[in-house]
Amino acid sequence: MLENSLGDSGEDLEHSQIGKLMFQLNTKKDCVHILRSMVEVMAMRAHLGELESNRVTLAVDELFANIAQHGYGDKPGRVEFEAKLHINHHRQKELHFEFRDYAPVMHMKRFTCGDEKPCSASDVLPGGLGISLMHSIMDVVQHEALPDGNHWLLIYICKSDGQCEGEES
Amino acid sequence: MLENSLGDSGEDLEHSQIGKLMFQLNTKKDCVHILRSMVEVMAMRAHLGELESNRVTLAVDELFANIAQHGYGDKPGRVEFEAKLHINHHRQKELHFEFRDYAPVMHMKRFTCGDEKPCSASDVLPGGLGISLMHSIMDVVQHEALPDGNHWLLIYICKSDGQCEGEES
Amino acid sequence: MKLDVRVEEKESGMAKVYVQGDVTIQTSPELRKVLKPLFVAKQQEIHVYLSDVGFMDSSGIATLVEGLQWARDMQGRFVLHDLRDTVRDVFRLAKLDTVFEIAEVGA
Amino acid sequence: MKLDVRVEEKESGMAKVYVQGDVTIQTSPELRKVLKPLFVAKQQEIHVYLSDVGFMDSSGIATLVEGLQWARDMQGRFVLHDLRDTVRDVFRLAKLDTVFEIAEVGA
Ligand SMILES: Nc1ncnc2c1ncn2[C@@H]1O[C@H](COP(=O)(O)OP(=O)(O)O)[C@@H](O)[C@H]1O
Ligand SMILES: Nc1ncnc2c1ncn2[C@@H]1O[C@H](COP(=O)(O)OP(=O)(O)O)[C@@H](O)[C@H]1O
Repeated sequence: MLENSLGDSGEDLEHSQIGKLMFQLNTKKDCVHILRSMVEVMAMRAHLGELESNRVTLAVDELFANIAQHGYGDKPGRVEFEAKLHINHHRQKELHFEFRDYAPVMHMKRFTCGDEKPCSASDVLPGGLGISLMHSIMDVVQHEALPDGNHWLLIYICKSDGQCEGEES
Repeated sequence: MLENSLGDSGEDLEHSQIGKLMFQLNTKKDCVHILRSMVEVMAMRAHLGELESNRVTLAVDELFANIAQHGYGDKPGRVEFEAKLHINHHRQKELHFEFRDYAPVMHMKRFTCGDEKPCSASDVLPGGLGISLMHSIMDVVQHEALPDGNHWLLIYICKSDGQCEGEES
Repeated sequence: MKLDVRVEEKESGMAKVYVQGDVTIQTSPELRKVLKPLFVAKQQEIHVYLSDVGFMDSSGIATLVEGLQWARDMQGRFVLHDLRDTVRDVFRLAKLDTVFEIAEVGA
Repeated sequence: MKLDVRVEEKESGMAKVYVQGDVTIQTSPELRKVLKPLFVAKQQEIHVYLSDVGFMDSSGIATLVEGLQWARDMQGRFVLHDLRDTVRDVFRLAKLDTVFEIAEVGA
């Protein structure tokens, strides 16, 4: 039922553009409302339960909040957001969320974890509750410094087989 | 306070990309949820009241539903959506919503109004409740047939000065 | 995003339908699925409670119009209750606020 | 998207704060604006009711942490009530569920 293999990267649940949600927004804070509804839709497509869906929504919200507050210093700025559902080589469902911003490059070295090894809640600098929540929820938090901004990838691997392996319509 | 004039087309309330919300989605029906939250955010930025905001949301929802059902025949398809706030020459706030689809070209000739003159609820073919609601809410419903799809523009002029003339930010 | 529809059937030939959530192209099929069997059963009255519906589009209205038709065909009563202002406004826009039997609040 | 915060101040030095909506970077300043004056007034107890909060992010939690600090400094009580499962889960994730005084349901 999932025929279109995408080579090494596993399979995207739906072809090409279709199935992806892409969103270009500014970092005005009211956009968290929209972001949240996008993540809820993706979580529902992955058949996540209520708590799991709320956690994933929280992690995405926290990254957006950081870009808005620390990246752009609370001034409006451009952000591109993409969400998709993916099946990995272990046939687990993964939710992928990508952000691209044009804010000053962030130096993740200040964090003791994240880029290579996963973080736990206690790994992160004090004060950094948002970043810490994000790391404890997401399986992958990847940051890439670009010449003119930042690229972020959050991956959530659906935990409970029963909950996540349903059909999507 | 609104300095960047854009010549003949009046002024965009916020510059360039910032302030616009752009969204590329598929016509899976769960996307109405996201669309709704985007329109709600724009309506709030325009300081619309609850009923007005609900009407605008409804009109946008109906156009999306038509593209999904009649344009794409309930199969997933690509849609680009853009929302922005604009000030016209009469210094009224306008909400602009644009859809671009890649579905078969729709022939608006079947409607007795819309492209040039505004529609009232009774103007439209029987059965077309959605289209009729959309026309009775929006001030402009523009359709353009493209070689590979359709472009739609909905414009809502904020009615009550008191409600719409507040500050945004 | 999710629609909850709950039915209470009374022995007296009266059914109460409680709807919670948004009624849109995505969710109106679920409402239809619940109403359909009521139209074939021997009901005399169907009451639909909408206090927990914050948004309804034309697909939701179209679904309820089927209830109107049932009422006409079967000489039954199809009554809408507890519409929020936003939902009532959509019925008004559609010029259907006088066609449906809409109960006063709390009735 | 909108946050409603309502305060009931009792003569007895007790304040009840009812919160309705999502508490996010967009809305948490409003919660803060309501709590702030309570921290300077001569309250002994502040009770925050969260049954109508469906989503809270770290900015919301940080705002409530100021209440904890007030309670320590002033030997007052800062109590959270009626957390939904999703919100309680975020407190747990943040390892703050044992730091706050969280009342049992209905207390
Ligand atoms: N996008 C970003 N760009 C620059 N710095 C960031 C970014 N995100 C987070 N930071 C840094 O990480 C710290 C911790 O962030 P966070 O966990 O959200 O806590 P808070 O925002 O409450 O300080 C911030 O104080 C900031 O210095
Ligand atoms: N995007 C579209 N492409 C092609 N036909 C359309 C489109 N939108 C609407 N229509 C036509 O207009 C008619 C009326 O639409 P609508 O008011 O939504 O009522 P309904 O969808 O309930 O039939 C539809 O039945 C369809 O034939």
